[in-house]
Amino acid sequence: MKPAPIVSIVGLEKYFGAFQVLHHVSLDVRPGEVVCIIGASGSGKTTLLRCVNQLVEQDAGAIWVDGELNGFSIHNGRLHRLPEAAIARQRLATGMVFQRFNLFPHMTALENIIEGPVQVQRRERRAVEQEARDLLARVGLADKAGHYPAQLSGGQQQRVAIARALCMKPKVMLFDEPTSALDPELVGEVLAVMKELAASGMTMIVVTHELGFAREVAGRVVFMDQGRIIEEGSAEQVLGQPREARTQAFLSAVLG
Amino acid sequence: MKPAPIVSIVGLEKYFGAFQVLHHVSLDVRPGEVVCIIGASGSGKTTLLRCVNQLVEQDAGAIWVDGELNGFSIHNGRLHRLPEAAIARQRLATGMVFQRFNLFPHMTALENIIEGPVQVQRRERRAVEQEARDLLARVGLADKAGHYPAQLSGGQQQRVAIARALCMKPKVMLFDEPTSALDPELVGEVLAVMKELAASGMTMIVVTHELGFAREVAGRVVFMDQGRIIEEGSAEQVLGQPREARTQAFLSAVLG
Amino acid sequence: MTGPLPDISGYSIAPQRHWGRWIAVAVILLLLAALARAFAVGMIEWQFVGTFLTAPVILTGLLNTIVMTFAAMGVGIVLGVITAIMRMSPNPVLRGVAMGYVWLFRGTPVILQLLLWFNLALIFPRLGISGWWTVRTVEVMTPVVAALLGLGINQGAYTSEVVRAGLLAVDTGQYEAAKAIGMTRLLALRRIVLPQAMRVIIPPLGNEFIGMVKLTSLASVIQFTEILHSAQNIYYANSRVIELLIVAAIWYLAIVSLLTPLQMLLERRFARGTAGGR
Amino acid sequence: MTGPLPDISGYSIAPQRHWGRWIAVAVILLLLAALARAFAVGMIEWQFVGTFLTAPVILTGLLNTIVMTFAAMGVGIVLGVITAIMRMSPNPVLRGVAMGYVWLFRGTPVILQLLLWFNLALIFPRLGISGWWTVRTVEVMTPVVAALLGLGINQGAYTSEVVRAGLLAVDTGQYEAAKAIGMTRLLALRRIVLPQAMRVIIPPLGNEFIGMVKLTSLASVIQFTEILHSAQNIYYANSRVIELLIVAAIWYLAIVSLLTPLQMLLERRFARGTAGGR
Amino acid sequence: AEIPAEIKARGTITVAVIPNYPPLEFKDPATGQLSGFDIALGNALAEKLGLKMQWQETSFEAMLPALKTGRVDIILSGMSDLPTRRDGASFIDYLRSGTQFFTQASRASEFPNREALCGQKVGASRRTSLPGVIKDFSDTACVGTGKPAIVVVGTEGSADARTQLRQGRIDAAMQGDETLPYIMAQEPNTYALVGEPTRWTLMGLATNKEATGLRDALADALRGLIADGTYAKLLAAWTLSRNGIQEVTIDAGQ
Ligand SMILES: Nc1ncnc2c1ncn2[C@@H]1O[C@H](COP(=O)(O)OP(=O)(O)OP(=O)(O)O)[C@@H](O)[C@H]1O
Ligand SMILES: Nc1ncnc2c1ncn2[C@@H]1O[C@H](COP(=O)(O)OP(=O)(O)OP(=O)(O)O)[C@@H](O)[C@H]1O
Ligand SMILES: [Mg+2]
Ligand SMILES: [Mg+2]
Repeated sequence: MKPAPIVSIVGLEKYFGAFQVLHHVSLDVRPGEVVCIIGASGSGKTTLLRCVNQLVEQDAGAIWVDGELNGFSIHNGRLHRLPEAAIARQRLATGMVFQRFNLFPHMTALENIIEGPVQVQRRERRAVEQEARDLLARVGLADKAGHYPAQLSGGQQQRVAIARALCMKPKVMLFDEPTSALDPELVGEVLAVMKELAASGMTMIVVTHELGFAREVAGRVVFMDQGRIIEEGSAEQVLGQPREARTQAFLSAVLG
Repeated sequence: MKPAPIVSIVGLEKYFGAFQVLHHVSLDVRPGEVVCIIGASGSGKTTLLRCVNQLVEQDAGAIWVDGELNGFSIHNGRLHRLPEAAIARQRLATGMVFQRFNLFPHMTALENIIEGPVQVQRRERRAVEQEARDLLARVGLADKAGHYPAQLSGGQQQRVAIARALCMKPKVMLFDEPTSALDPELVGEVLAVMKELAASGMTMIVVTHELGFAREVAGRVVFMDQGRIIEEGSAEQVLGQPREARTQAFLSAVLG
Repeated sequence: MTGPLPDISGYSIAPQRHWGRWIAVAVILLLLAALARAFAVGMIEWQFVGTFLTAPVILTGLLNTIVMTFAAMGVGIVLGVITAIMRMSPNPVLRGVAMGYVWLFRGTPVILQLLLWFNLALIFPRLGISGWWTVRTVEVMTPVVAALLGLGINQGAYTSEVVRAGLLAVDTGQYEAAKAIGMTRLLALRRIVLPQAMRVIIPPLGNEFIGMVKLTSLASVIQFTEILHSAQNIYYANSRVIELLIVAAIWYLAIVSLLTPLQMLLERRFARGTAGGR
Repeated sequence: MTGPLPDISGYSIAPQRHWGRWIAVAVILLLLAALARAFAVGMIEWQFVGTFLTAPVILTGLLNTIVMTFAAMGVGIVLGVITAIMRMSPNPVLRGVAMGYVWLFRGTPVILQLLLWFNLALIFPRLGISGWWTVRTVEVMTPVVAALLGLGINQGAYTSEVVRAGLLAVDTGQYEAAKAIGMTRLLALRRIVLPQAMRVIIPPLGNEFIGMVKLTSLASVIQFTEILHSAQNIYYANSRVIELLIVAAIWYLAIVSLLTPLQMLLERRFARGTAGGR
Repeated sequence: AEIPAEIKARGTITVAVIPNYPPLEFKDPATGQLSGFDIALGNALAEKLGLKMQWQETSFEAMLPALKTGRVDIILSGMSDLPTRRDGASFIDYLRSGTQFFTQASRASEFPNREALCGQKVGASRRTSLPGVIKDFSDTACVGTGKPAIVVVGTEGSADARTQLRQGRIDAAMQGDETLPYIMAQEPNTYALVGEPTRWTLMGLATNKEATGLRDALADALRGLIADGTYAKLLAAWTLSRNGIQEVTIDAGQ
């Protein structure tokens, strides 16, 4: 028997105004799995990740993370919206890495990393600082602890962002096109950190255009188009022998 | 005999404070030629283009565009800095396309294109508008004339930016990484426009990371590193059999 | 790991109650009612407020206030834009003049500026080119002219800082794109940068505008009969200070309430092309 | 195409002359000199300015002005931040209260607000919980307390608009990043958004601060003896109106000249981590 | 009459004063101390009652409300006793004031008498009743005799009226005659009087209308000061001798 999924998305629907961005999306991710989501611009990949992390509220369907229902409590067969503080607590199960890094510009790399553990999780500052330094070393930035984001290259900023998410000890890591804002020579260093993370057994959902990375690391690849999951399967199958015409069209456009 | 160069850069030096960004750079571009400049981040590619377009002043050396000396007049063996208006006039010989598009957000696509010809060149509005529509059609955006930049995708914005530069009827087009801020599926449409432009005989200097484009279109490829031109030659030679170790290292990093 | 997840697809979402909000509303309404009652029974005689609200002198003052607000803001905006552009000029002389102007006029009380303009005759008894054409200063420096100069020039110093912040907020890429199509600095400012800066400029300028509505009242020291001056003239005679100040306040509130939607309209106008606007 | 390009590598660059600038400097200096002369020989008696510049009453007034400026701005900033946060709350009641506050206090003349606080006893003769502990209102509402309340609460309404603009200027990505590490809205505002907003808030707040230096003079209607009040008391006795206003202006200029570098220091402090700062 | 017990217990009478009306009340520019005739008179009254005066500076705007809210017990600040001011207050009249025209010394010959001012611009502080007095004079002496009316300018206080007079913005000004000797001593050879005062008004010490006990006690004390010669001495000290009263009246101003 396969292990129970750690993320379970069931019949997710999302509208922005009258425009439906997600159409009945369902997806299970098991512990230790790496799932890559690919698809054209505007197909809803970012919105899907943001629903999992509760940065947007879905309009229908349910998302379970580590056995807990996202955003609601269940009483007498009805769903009651959780207060803000409870949602903030639930978010700790997932770590998010954004396309545009979103480091806090007024804090050094080290301060960025320890902010969450110290201010939110109220962990002991000294211990967290040691952990943060270890994480910085792990992403190859041991000597940049005191640098402000503006003093780091894009690739370095993104690696700090990954360390920041990891220091919260999340169960699942979400990546939204983590390399697409980077210069080509900087992409490699970030992908290397992500590969190492996947190898260490972290559960990861990765929205990416880096098909080489998907091919190498992903246990499963999901192709989305216009708010729907069109095709899902192993990396070799989806990227090598896509079944659907739309997947083929997308791949040939990206591969040029 | 080869035709005289239309752009001639002689012994260019540029400092930012104490940091020397360009070291004695010399480069000739002949009419109708397409020159691609490649190199790692920070190697001075952007600075070189900005010197040609007089957005920064060089500290030594000379740049000639279409037989005119950039930024100075010569009197009795001495150079006299030109007033701002004369420099603005000289800039009309070169058209610039930026990495981040830099469209004017408060103007529609059409207004962006006709702004320069009408306000700067004082050409007749009706005629310019017709020309602008033709250019929009040429870059595949005939139906987007009335759209604001925020309503266009990145690729569409960059094509409007190219049309804006072309409408000034420049002698040379300068491109600074015109596709690096674009999603992968949008890169193709911009490169197609640039290929068509090269085929039409436009002189172009293109800073790019798109080696496929360089291989296909460039008459010459220039590799820069740390403010120096390291290697210069045909696309096949520089990209296929680079002579210099630094070129080889760069190419293997970018090709992954 | 937990067992299989329950199927909740049939569950409905309970509507949210927001008890806290309703209690807050109730408390606020109660407080307001108590306050209203206190004011009504307090030693304020409301019939005076009613009588004087539409008295002709008050209405004349109101009109003068409105006209002077717009006129002085007009002068202030023109001076402010020019000064902000001078501050960003590469020419150090222009920069110095602009900085000196801002320093001097932000640094001295408006009341002094008004009095100096009004009493300019103490320093220059006649204006003009001597021996050719001159005029007695007191004939030129009427209360209206002195108020316009005093308030407008003072406002220019403040506005220039607001405009400067707006200009700085426009992406430098926009200056470069404008230069690249051959624009000179001034043309680029006028056509490209200022229209975009307006988005950042308008909200603080709205603050300044509302400030000016009330600043005009200082011009009462030089006999400019704006609304507060009119109200004061009445209470100097009948001593109903609070009542007449309430009359003035009602009109000020009315003006401010009309200016706010105007500001929103302008904000919408200059948001053209951004995510929010059309 | 032209022929071969000349070799100009040996040519030197002629130094720039900037004739226009020097002429402008000369004209400006001449104008200033003429103005200075007019002031010196005009009907202004400078020995009075010298005598009263350091008179004890003037210095007391100066101190009161400075203290009240900082105290009222302190109240204003606290209220402004709270109000700005309320305006952006998802709770419509909080939003409504905040909007009402800004509307009412920006819309009424400060002089009325000051007089209402000072004369609160007209409405509430005693303060406290009746039958338990009360105090005569006039004993609590001293000129200092009334001035602090009146100026501070009025300033809060203006400051809230400044703070709101600052909060809106922070990239939404920062809110999301803060949420993603589990922060609640208030914690994110306090730790992440406000410190970044300060960069945008400080320049207009500097304007407001300088405005407050001079706004304190309105508190003279409720017997708060700030510097203009002191100057007026002297000119009521000796009729040297312009001279004493110049004394006040010199001190105002001094305060403003000291505040400006302070503002720059703060700007540098909050630019930490951006391109400009460290 | 009896002093209210509360004031007796305190030992002080709080009194509002606007120190902008020399020589009745002003702050000595050199020392910053309150001084003037009203201050001296007030202190003498308090002494007579075995009390002390506690002076509180105020502004026109805050003055009458202060009496109503009990912030002060009385106002002694050169205030005219006018019927319109009497619905919360009651006045003990202690001085008479003549409404006096004056002009620049250099133009004295242009205005030999008051009637010469017809058709000219004449200013007076808008905080006082004087603009109305000028208008009344103009109506009877100018318009009534077929001459052009005086143009009345309400200025921001009497110091401002004098500044405008020096610039030639107005041709003459009006102030209470009790203030003019002091002003003319401050700025010698600057001003010249025009004719006699047009009318005499009364100045009053204001008390809260309800506080009749305090009012009557103060009126008695004033009568005592007149009787023992202190009042005359104070008048002389401030060159106010022609402004003194013989009989203490209550609310007698017109
Ligand atoms: N806050 C929002 N309001 C309105 N529409 C939105 C919002 N966010 C996203 N959308 C729309 O929803 C659609 C899906 O957006 P989403 O960002 O999820 O796509 P994506 O697959 O991540 O695309 P990309 O590759 O460009 O990041 C798009 O059409 C987008 O315009
Ligand atoms: N205005 C400036 N002030 C100071 N240093 C600058 C400035 N502009 C560029 N530099 C520095 O000059 C060097 C060259 O920059 P340039 O932008 O020309 O490189 P590039 O080759 O275009 O790099 P990229 O691929 O990142 O665009 C870099 O080290 C950069 O930090
Ligand atoms: Mg996305
Ligand atoms: Mg570059």
